[in-house]
Amino acid sequence: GNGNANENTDGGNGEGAETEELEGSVVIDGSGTVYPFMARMAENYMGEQENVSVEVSRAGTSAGFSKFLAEDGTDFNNASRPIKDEEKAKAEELGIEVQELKVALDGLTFVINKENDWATDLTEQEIKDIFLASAGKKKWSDVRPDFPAEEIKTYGPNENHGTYEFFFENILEEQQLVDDINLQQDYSTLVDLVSKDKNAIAFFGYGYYASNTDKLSAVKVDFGNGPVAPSVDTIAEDGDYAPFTRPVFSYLNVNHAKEKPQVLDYAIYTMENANAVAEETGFAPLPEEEIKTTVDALNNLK
Amino acid sequence: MKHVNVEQVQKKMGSRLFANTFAKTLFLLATLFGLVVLVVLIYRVIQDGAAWINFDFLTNKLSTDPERAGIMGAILGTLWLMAVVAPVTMVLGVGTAIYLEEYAKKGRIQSIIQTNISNLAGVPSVVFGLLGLTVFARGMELGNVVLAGGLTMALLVLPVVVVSSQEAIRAVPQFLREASFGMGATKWQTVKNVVLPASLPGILTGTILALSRAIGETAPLVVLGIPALLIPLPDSIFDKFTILPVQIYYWTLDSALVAEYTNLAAATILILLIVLFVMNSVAILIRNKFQKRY
Amino acid sequence: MQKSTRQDQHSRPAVSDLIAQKKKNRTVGSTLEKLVPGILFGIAAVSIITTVGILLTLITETVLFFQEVNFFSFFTGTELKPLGQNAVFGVLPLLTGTLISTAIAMLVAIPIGLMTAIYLSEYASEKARRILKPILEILAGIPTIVYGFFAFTFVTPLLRSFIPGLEPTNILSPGLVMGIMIIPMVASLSEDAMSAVPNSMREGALALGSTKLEVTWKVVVPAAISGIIASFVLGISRAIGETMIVTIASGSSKNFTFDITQSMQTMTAYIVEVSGGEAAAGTTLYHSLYAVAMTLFVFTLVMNFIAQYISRRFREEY
Amino acid sequence: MTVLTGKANAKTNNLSASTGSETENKKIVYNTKDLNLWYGEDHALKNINLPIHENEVTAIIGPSGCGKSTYIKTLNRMVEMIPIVRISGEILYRERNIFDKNFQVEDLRTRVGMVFQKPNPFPKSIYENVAYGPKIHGIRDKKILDEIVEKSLKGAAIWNEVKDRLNENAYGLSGGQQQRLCIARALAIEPDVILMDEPTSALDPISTLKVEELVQELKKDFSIIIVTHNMQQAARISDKTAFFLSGEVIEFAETDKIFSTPSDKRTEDYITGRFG
Amino acid sequence: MTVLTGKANAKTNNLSASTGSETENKKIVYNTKDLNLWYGEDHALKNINLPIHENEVTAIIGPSGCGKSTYIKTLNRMVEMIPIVRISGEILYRERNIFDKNFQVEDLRTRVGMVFQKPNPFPKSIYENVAYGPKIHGIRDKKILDEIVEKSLKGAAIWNEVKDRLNENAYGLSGGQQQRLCIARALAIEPDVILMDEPTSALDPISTLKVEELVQELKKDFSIIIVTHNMQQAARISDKTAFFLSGEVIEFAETDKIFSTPSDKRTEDYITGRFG
Ligand SMILES: Nc1ncnc2c1ncn2[C@@H]1O[C@H](COP(=O)(O)OP(=O)(O)OP(=O)(O)O)[C@@H](O)[C@H]1O
Ligand SMILES: Nc1ncnc2c1ncn2[C@@H]1O[C@H](COP(=O)(O)OP(=O)(O)OP(=O)(O)O)[C@@H](O)[C@H]1O
Ligand SMILES: [Mg+2]
Ligand SMILES: [Mg+2]
Ligand SMILES: O=P([O-])([O-])[O-]
Repeated sequence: GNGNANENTDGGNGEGAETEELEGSVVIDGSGTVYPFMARMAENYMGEQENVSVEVSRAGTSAGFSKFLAEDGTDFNNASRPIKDEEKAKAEELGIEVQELKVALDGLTFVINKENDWATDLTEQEIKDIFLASAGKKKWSDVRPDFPAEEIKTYGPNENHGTYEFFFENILEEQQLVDDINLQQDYSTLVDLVSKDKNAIAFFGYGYYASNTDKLSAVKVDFGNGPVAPSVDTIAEDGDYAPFTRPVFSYLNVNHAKEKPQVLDYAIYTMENANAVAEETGFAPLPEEEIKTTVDALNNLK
Repeated sequence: MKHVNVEQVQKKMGSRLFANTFAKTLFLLATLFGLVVLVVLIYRVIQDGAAWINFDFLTNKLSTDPERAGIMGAILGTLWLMAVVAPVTMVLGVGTAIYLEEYAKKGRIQSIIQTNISNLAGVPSVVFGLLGLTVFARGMELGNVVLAGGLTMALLVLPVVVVSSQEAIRAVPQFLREASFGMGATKWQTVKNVVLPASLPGILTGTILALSRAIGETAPLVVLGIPALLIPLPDSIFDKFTILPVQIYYWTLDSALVAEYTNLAAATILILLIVLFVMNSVAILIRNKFQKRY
Repeated sequence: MQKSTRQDQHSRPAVSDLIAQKKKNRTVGSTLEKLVPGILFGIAAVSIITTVGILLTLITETVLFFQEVNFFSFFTGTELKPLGQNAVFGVLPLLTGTLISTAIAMLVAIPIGLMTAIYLSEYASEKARRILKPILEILAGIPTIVYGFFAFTFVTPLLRSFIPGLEPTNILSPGLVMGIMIIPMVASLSEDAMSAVPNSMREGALALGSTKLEVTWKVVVPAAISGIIASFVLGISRAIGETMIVTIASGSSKNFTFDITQSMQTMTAYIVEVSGGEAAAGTTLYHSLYAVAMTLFVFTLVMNFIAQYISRRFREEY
Repeated sequence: MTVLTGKANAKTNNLSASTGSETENKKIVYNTKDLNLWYGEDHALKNINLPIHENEVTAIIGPSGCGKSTYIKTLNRMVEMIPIVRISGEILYRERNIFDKNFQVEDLRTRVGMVFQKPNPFPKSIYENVAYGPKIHGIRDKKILDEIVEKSLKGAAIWNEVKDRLNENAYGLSGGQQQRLCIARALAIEPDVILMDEPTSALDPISTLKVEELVQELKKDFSIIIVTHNMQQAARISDKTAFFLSGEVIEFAETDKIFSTPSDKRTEDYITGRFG
Repeated sequence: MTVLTGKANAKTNNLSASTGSETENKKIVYNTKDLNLWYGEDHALKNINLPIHENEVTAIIGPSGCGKSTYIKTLNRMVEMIPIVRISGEILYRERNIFDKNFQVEDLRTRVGMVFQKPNPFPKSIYENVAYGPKIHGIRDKKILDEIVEKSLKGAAIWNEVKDRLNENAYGLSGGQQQRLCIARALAIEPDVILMDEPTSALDPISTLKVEELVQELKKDFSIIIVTHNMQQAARISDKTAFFLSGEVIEFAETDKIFSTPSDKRTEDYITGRFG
C-alpha cells in the first residue's frame, strides 16, 4: 500500500532551489543488509527536511523488488545484489525507469559463537563445504579432524534476501545447500541464534557483525594468502577480503523522482552522504569519483 | 447387617482430611502462580526499562540511535488510533446493541446476529489484520494509515462493545421504559432519552475496555504493514502511524542488532501498561460509581 | 371544559394545545422515527457484513491459491518453503507448530486455571476472592506483545539454563507463556460454571460427611462440567489464534518436527511473517497467506461452535 | 361460563344505565365494548363492558390475578408491549376506537397519563422528570417549561417539598415523594385521563394518605381510573367501583352501592374479606 | 428479655425432667446445653437447652424466622458454612461435645444424616446418588454397594418406583420421589440420627403422606429430628415437640401434651393459629 503517491499530486512545491522546504513522503523497502545504512541516512535527512517523511522497511532484496516493481510501488528499493534481468524486464513492462545507485561495499561475513574457539579461521573452500550438501560435512570434525565431533548448525537469511542469493549464486555457484540450514527472515534473529549456539555458523553482511562484535566472532577467511578478518578496510574494493565483497545498491524509481521532488532530493542527499554513513554503519566507502558520477546522473533528472 | 463400619470410616478419615488440606494448598498455590508471574513480569520490565523512561523518551521522535529514540510517534499514533476506534465502535456497537435489545423481534434474525457476534469475538486477530489489509488498505486504497488501522481495530473490538452495551441496556429496568411510553413518547424517544442515558455508564465501561484491548493489539497492525522505521509524527487519520505495541515488537525483533533496544522495548511496555492500567481503573470507577441506582 | 378555564388562568396556551400545535411541525421527527429501525438494522448488519467480508476475502484468495497449489499436497505436505524459485507449500509444519504450542499452553492453562477456579469458587474467603480476582483480571488484560517479550527475554533464557538442548527460539517457551496468558480465561469461565451450581448441592454432600475436596471433585465439578469443558475449548481456540507470543519467541523455522526444543512456526506467525510487508499481491506466496488464514479461521470457528454447543446442549438444569 | 359472562354483562349494562341518570350530565371518556384479551392461550380479560365517565374517580378492585392491571394497561395500549398478547373487542376513547389503525398510540398516551404501582422516576433531576413529557412533545421554551414544572409539581402537592432542589436527582426523594413526582410528571402533559395502578401499594400510610387526597383533588380536572387492592381506599376515594374476578367484570356501580348493597354474592364475599 | 428467657428455660428443664420418667429406658442422643448463636449482631438462638432421645421423632415447630433451621443446622454444624456465625454453649452428641476440637465435623455428619427442605439430589444417576456416601467413605466393592443402594431405596420406600431405572438421572424423578431419594441417600451411610428441615414443604399432599409414613417407619432404627411448619404433621408423626419462638425454646414436651394442654400461653396461641 503506497497511497503516498496521491498525497503529493499537487506537487508544485519542490520544483525550485535545493534550499526550499520540501514535503511529502519517501518510501523505501528492500535489503535488510542495507537497512541500517538507509535508516541512519533517512534519520539524518529528516533532521534537515522536517516535513518530509522517509519510511524504511526491510523485507529483503527480492521481496523488496516485487513491491518496487508494481503499480504505485515504492520509491527506492535497497538491494544487496544487482538487479536481475527478469526484474529489469518487469520494470520495462510497467514503464518504470530505474536508476541504480551504488551506495557502499559490504563483505559477506561468516559469524560463529564467542565460545567457538576452533573455527576462528577457515579456508574459502572449507566454508563452502560447510554449506554445500554435496560436501557432506555433518560435524565440525568432518571439516578438520581436530575440530570437536559436534554437529554443525548452519544458519542464514532466507530467500527473500539478496545476501542469500549472493552467497548461493556467486559463492556456491548455485550448488545445493545443506538441507538442514536454518533460514530466517530477520537478521537480528540470526544474531541471536548464533550468539546462543556454540556450534552455529551463519553468514550475513558485515554491518550486522560490526554492531554485534560483543556477541559474535567473525571467521577469518584464508583466500590463499593467510587468514583475513573482515573489516571496513579489508572489504574495500582492493582489500584482502575482496573475494567476498559485494557492492550494495539502492534502486530509484525515476518516474517517482520526476514527480516528487523530495524523492529526487533524497536520492542526491543519499549519494552525497554515502561514505560518511557507510563508515558509521559498517560498510566500506566507494571511490569519490564513482559517487560524483551518480550524483551528476541524478542532477540530470531535474 | 451393618455395611458402614464406623471404625473403618474413622480410619479413612485421616487420609481424606489430609487429601483435603493438601488439595487446598495446591489450589491456593495454583491461584498464586498467576500472581507470581505477574510480579516477575512487572519486575523484569521495570528492571530493564524503568531507567530509560524520562521526558525525552516520551517526547522524542523515533530514532535508530537508542540514546535519542523516543516514543512520541507511537503515543500520538495510539491516540489517533483511539480517535478512530472510539467513535466507530461506539456507533456500531451501541447501535447493534440497541437494535438487538430494543427493536429486533426475538427470532431468526436476532439470533443469527447474536451468534455471529459471539463467533466474531473468537476470530483470531491476525485474520482481522488480513481483512483490514485486503479491504481497507488495498481494496479501498487507504494504505496503512490510521484510518485503515482504526477501522480494522474497530471491527476487532466490536463484539466487546456490543456485548457490554447489551448488558447495560438490559439492566435498565423495564419500568423506566414504561414510564416513558406512558407519557406518549415514541420508541426512539424512549431509547434516546431514557434507555441510553441510563445505560451510558455500562456502555462507557465496555467501550473503554474495548479501547484498551485495541491499543494493546499488535498482530493486525503488523499484518497491515507498519514500517519498521517511521519517524514523522502522525497528525491526521490519513497519516501513516505506529502504536506502542508495534514499536515494542520492532524493538524486540531488533534487539539483537542494538542491545539497548531491549531496554527501549521494556520502557515502552511500562508506558503501555501504565496507560492500560489507568484506562481500566477509569472503567472500573465508572462502573462502581454508577452501579445500581434504581 | 377545563382546558379553556385553564387558559384563562394563564397567559400561555394550555400544554395540550401546545403539544397538538407542535405535533403538526413534527413530520421531521416522525420520519426519523420511521427510519430508526432501518438505520439500526443497518448498523447491526455490520457485524454480519464483517463475517461475510472475512469469508469472502479468505475464500477468493484461497481459491486462487488452490489453482496454483494442489489442495491435497497442501494439506499433506510436510515441507513448507514459500520463498525462492522452487516454492513448496505444505501446511503440516504450521499445523504441527500450532497444535504443539496449543497443547503446551493447555497443559499449563487447564490444570492451573481449573485449580484457580476451584480455589476461588470453593475455598477462598470473600476477602481473598476480592483480592485475587482483580489480579487475574490484570493478567488477562496484559497485551500479548508483552507476554511475547517476557517469553523471549526471560522465560527462554531461564529454561535454557536447565534444558541444554533448547534453542534460542523454540516452541516450548511461547507455549508455556501462552498457557499463562490463558489461565485467567479458563479460571474465570470455569468459576462462573461452578458458582452456578446451587449451594443446596454442596450442602447435600457435606451433610453426608464429605470433605470439601470430595464435594468439589465429586459433586461441584461434575455438575459444572459442561461449563468447565466449554472454558477449555475456548482456551484452545484462543491458543490457536494467538499470534505475537509465538511470532516473537518461536522464530520462523518451517521444519516439520515434533521436537519442542526447536523453533517452529504457527499458522498465525506465518501470516505475520509473510504479510508483514513482504508479499506482493497476486503471487502464490500472497495467496498462501489466505489459505493458511482460512485454515486457521476454520479451526477457531469449529472450536467456538463446539464450545457453544457444549454449553448449550449440556447446560445443567438443577 | 358463557352464560355467566352473559349474566354479568347484562347486569353491568343495567347498572351503567341506572347510574346513567345520575351522571347524565357527564360525558363518557372511555367506553369498553366486548373486550377480550389473551396472553398466549391464557384468557385474561373476558367480555369486558365498562363505560367510564368524565371527572370521576373509577376504582377497579378484585383479587390478585383477576386482570386489573391488564385492563388498565389495555386502556393506553401499554399491554401490547408484551408480544404474546391478543385482543378482540373495542375500547372507545372519546368515541374513537383506540385500536383503530389511524389512532396513533403515542397520541393516545399523550392524552391518557399513567401512574404505576412502583414509583418509577427517571434517573434524572426532579425538574427533568417533570419536563420530560413536554420536551418529548416538542416544547423547548425554557420559560414555558419552568411554568409547566411548577404547576405540575403544585398539582401533585409536592412543590413545597422540592422547590429548592429541583436540580437534584429524583432518586434522592422518599418513596412517597417519588410517587407524587410521578403523578406530577403525568400531569405535565395535561392529560385528559389518568390511569393509576395501585399507586399507593409501595407507600407508607402517611404517603398513601397524601396521594389519596391528591386523587380527590385531581378529579376536578381529570378523569381518573385507579386500581387498588385496598378496599378502604376504593371506598374512600372513588365515585364508581368495578369488581373484577378471573378476568370478568362481576359488578360495576356507584361505590356507595357496591360497598353497601352489592348485587352479586361474589362481590359481597370479596368485600367482606371472605376471599382474595 | 433475660428474665423471660430464664423463665422459659426453667420451664423447659422441668418439662424434660418430667418427660424423662416416661422415656427413661431410652438414651439421650443429643443434648443441647445453653446454646447461643449469632449471625453477626443478630442473636438467632438464645440459651437453648434440649435433650433428644433415641428412636423418637422430635418435631420442632415455630413461626417463620424463629430459628428452627438454624438450630437443626447447628446439630450437624452445617450452620458454620455461613462465615458470620458465632456460637457459644455445648451440644453433646452421644456425650461428646460436637464443638470439640477433636470432633471432626465430617465424622459427625457421617453419623448424622440430613434431609433438606428442597430435594437436592446430585445431577447423577439414581444409583450414584445413593452410593455417593458409602463411596466417599471408602466402600468400593460393587456387590456391597449394590446391596446398600437396594436396602436404602427400600428403606426410603422408593425402591419399587426406581428399581428399573437406577442408571437414569435423578432429575427425571418427581419432586416427591426426589425427596425420598434424598432420604435414601441419607440412609445409605447408616446414620444414627436423621435431621429433616421441612422435608415435605415442597411436596404435593400424596408425596407428603408417603414421606410421613416413611418417617414413622424409620424411627424404629433412627432418631429423627424434624422441622415442620405444618402443625398437623407434627401432631401426626412426632413423639415430642419443641416450640421455638424468636430464637428461644418456649416449650418442649410430649407431642400429645403440647397439642392438648400446652403450658405456655404463646404455645397455645401459636397452635390455635392466633399468630405465625
Ligand atoms: N406478561 C404476562 N404474560 C402472561 N400472562 C400474564 C402476564 N401478565 C399477567 N398475566 C396473567 O394475566 C392474569 C391477570 O394478571 P394481572 O397482572 O392483570 O392481574 P392483577 O389483577 O393486576 O393482579 P395483582 O393484583 O396481583 O396485580 C394473571 O393470570 C396473570 O398470570
Ligand atoms: N445466613 C444468614 N445470615 C444472617 N441471618 C440469618 C441467616 N440465616 C438466617 N438468619 C436469621 O436468623 C433467624 C432465624 O432464621 P431461620 O432460618 O433459622 O428461621 P426458621 O425458623 O427456619 O424460619 P423458616 O420457617 O422461615 O424457615 C432469622 O431472623 C433470619 O433472618
Ligand atoms: Mg396488578
Ligand atoms: Mg427454615
Ligand atoms: O536483506 P538482504 O540485504 O539480504 O536482501
